[in-house]
Amino acid sequence: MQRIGVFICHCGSNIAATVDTSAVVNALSAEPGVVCAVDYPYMCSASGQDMIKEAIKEKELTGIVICSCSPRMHEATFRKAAAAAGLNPYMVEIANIREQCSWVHKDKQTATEKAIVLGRAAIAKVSLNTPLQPGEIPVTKRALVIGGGIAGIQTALDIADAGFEVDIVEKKPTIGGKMAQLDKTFPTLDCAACILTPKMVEASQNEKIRIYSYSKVEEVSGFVGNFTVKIRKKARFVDENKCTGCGLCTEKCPVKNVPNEFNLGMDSRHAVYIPFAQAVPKVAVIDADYCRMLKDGKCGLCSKICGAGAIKYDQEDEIIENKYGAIVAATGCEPIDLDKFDEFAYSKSKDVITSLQFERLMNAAGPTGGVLLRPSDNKHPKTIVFVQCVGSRCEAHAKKGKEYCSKICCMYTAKHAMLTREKYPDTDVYVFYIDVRTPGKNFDEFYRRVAEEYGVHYIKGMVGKICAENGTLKVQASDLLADKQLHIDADLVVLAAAIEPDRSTRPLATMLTASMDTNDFFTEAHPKLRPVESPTAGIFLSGCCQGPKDIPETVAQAGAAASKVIGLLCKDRLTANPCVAHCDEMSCNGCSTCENVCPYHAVTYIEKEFRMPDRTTKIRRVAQVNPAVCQGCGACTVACPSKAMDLYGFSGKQIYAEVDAICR
Amino acid sequence: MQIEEKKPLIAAFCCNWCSYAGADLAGNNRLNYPDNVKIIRVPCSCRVDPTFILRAFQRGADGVLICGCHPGDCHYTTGNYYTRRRMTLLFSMLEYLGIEKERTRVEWVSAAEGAKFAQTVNEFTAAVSALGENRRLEDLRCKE
Amino acid sequence: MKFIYYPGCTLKNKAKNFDIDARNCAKILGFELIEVDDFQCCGGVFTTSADEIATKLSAVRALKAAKKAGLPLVTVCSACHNVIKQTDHAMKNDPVFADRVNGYINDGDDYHGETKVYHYLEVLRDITGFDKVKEKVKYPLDMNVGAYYGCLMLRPGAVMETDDPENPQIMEQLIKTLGGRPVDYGMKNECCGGYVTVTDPGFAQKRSKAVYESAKKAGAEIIVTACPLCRYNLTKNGADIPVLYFTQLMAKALIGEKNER
Amino acid sequence: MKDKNELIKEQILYQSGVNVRKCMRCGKCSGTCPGYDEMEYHPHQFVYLVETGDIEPLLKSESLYKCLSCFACVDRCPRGVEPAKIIEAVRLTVIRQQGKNKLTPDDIPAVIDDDIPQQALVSAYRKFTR
Repeated sequence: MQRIGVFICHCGSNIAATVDTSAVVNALSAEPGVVCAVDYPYMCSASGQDMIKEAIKEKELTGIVICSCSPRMHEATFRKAAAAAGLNPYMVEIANIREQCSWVHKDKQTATEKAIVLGRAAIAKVSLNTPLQPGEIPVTKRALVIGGGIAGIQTALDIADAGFEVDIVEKKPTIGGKMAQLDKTFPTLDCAACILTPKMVEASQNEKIRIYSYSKVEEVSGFVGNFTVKIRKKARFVDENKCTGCGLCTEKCPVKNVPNEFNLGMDSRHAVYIPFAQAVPKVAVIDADYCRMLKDGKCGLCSKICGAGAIKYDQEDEIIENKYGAIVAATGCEPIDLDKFDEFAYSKSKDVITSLQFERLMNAAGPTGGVLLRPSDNKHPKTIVFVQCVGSRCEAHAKKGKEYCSKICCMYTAKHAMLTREKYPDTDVYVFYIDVRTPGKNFDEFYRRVAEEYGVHYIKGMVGKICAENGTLKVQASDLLADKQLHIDADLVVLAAAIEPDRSTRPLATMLTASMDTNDFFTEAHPKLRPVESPTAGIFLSGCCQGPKDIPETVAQAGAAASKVIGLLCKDRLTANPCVAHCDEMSCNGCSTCENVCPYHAVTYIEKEFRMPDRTTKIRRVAQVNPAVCQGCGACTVACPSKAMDLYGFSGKQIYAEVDAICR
Repeated sequence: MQIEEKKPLIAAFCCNWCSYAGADLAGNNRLNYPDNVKIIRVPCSCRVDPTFILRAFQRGADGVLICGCHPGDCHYTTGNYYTRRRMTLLFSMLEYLGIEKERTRVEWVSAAEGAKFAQTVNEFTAAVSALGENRRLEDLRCKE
Repeated sequence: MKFIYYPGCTLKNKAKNFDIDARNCAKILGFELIEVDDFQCCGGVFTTSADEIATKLSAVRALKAAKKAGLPLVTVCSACHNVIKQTDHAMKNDPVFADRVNGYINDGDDYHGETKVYHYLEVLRDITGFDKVKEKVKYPLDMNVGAYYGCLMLRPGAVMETDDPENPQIMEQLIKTLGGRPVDYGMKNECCGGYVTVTDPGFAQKRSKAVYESAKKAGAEIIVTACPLCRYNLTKNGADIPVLYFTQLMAKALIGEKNER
Repeated sequence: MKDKNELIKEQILYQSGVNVRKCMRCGKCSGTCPGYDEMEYHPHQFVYLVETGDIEPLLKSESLYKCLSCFACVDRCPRGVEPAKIIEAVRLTVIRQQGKNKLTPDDIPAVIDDDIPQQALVSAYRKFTR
């Protein structure tokens, strides 16, 4: 039999002015199981708490009810007091007779009656409480960052800076990501390589950071604090430890016509290559699809000339298994495929390019050495048309493009227009826009300068059709403000392609059990208040994998994700909320309904041996809740058809008891 | 025999993160609402089992209110979507059983919407009062 | 393979060669075209108005004839194909429209988009296969051919589903199959001026000129089309290169010049 | 009581099945329209003026008979608005009135030549008369 103590707070006059506390004491002391009921001016004060502690000890209370302010105010206070007196803190219930009674009602008699009912409900509930022990989870003090672009690099640097070890997994042969392909960055126009490459070097030299380049995540298991990850390190056919990055092999290799992905196919590279001059790690990689030695066993030139003896044709993929406490997704984005946008002649003319290609054309390390020459005939374009929102802001039913605004295009197009006009003042530059969106520090000022000082023609309207005709791009577009249809003979057309999450994101999200939105961006735990965490505990988000972002925003989010990781890793043990779901294995029918409704993937199924009433044993499939992962929402408890699932702290019986007490 | 005029009794389930906090805010702002409503705290509106509501009607409640975070703002991401679907089904079944649909209600109340909570309770209480006592599912054997 | 064949009125009259060559080539390629009994004019254009059913009834009747025969329906004329395909789509996806039409016809056999509708070119690509066509080529073409699609065969893309409406390749594939060299040009999927030629010939002339000039600049020696109205507009409005139906081009390669009537 | 304009708007929206509110005013329809230069009101304006209910000027405009129904605007609209269907619905509003046919049998002999396909005449009648 429970021995329950009830403590009624006056809260000065906050409660006592509207609720007759002594009447409440009288009424509640008559409740079954109640062995003492007292009132006091301030229960939360030190003396009030002492009173509770003494009563717990003296009266050997098994549960207490505090009729006071909201549990959101002082539940923690009273739980601590109970624990100090040797009572399990989860044997405490609060009846909210201030915010939800004395403060909202005026008539003393009815308010008193309601306070009594609320007290009864709390007593009914506490009688069914069970002592709960918050579980403890050890934390592996190492983080994994998936993706080695600016987001991943910054997150890793910040985590390492706090003294924790961190690994970066990058699928390409070098870290650097999309930012390494950019020429200048808006709105300050510093060169992307100049600000990025020092960070790449810093990451490679930091002893806390380990970089797995040319690698991908293969399998993830475990949960917050205790992930086990398998990483596939793809064979690069070059010994990373021996290769000095001298580049001799990349010059002598006889296979020269491989489209260079770093320059988006606008020039070619050899079958053995280093993606770009400042690559990290600066190690050659052999492209197995093109290498003659790997394809037909004939050649071997690179092996002969390599002074370091680093070439290894027999290298195989390697699987590495590591343990991590936290995982950061920083998988970034890429421009969408423009195959379906041939009204802009994208697949018909080499001179219709994407903005990322334009970055490479303007870049000193690009295919043209930084001279703006158009791809078809290497001539200077005299008239350039920029088209905004290609594939962004499209209605879903249109079945081409994305519904969202890609956010970065307005600014990089302004930058492209400015750089073009600055370097080549004799070039006519047209920008067709729907809206110019520049909400960022110094962004609109930048855009206005482009329009006002650089003589770029900003035209409100959209290009409707482009015909490639004898080296000229006939652009037909609307000028909505002039109410005219324009016909421009352009030499180069640059399409601001929408960006979408990297294609590797969806399979990765499945491995991480992290949720995604319909566009394959990772979902954050709370859209406003927890923007860098996934709803899955221990998974954090950095950069464009969560939504389109420019560089400053990406870096800010990278730092925020790092600080969340640090906050997790600096704990030796995690205290888990004990109010989690649990399964009554005897009633569980193994239907998987709970598994499907759980937003945290906290429910798994196991095959378990049971002793049957007839003394035989039987293997049954039953649900098992991982208390470290469960957040205690209770979705499964309601979904469970056999009512095997229940929630500690808010069990079905407890809530029935509360309902009964209220309706008595 | 004289029948005592019974005050309508309303049970309200409020999720811990949004609506319970919204109800607290109504208190902080001293917004008056009828004392008929008694709040039961649940972690999430998706913890509200349809049987809780049936139980309340069986034990003599005249109306049941369920409050959760706004869709898209659920602390547990998707809990309130489950609630919305479950309650839609339950309420239509209840209506079939003769529990007027005005006696049940799902309302999204955020932690900042103290005024909305008070207004919801006012409206809901008025609506339930207008219907009078609920006798449909009430099981008198449960009464002392 | 058998098909219910809907030639349309123009092919019985001003575009007889379009029809005859389609039939002759079908024979060579081994598929049978069974003409719909008593077909009615498709109306030339599909009216998009939600409240119109009368203008779409003839298309439904053709579709029902094919359904009754249990065969797919094939057309060569782009305009007929457009009307029939759009009507079929509406019968399948717009229950209000389908109810009204079925209620009006009321012959006890409601139609809800059961018939498979092909353009002749789609039959060549998806059923016969261009490689099979290639086997039958006797007189390979040696010329630069500009394929002209116009609008009716491609749009609305979501309904017609013939090919990528912005960069169609089906006629180019046929031209290659016949030994010709397809030339790509920007205006191949832009309008020739269409029926506006009746009320505003000047406007139609501008549009047609833009089309054939674009094809000529790209090096076309001949233009092929699947629409009698396109052919009329281009020819009448000054195209100084031949404009043929694609079936005529096929006949040239499969049967030879003697075939010309 | 709805005024006449509102009724016309309602009718146009029903006949076309178009949700004009989806328009984001990008102007791609007018950028792609082959009849633009022949028109006084352009595809995006048809959509916009129907949305605002300012339909009277459209009803009086010759632009109604310049649309080629080529559906380029329909296919290329990023928002799936289908301007050509709006134009057709506006045109029907006019030609369904008594005596408002754009094309009469008397007009035909002047334009006809030996080669004109039936298709052209049938289509033109479909589009321009009731």
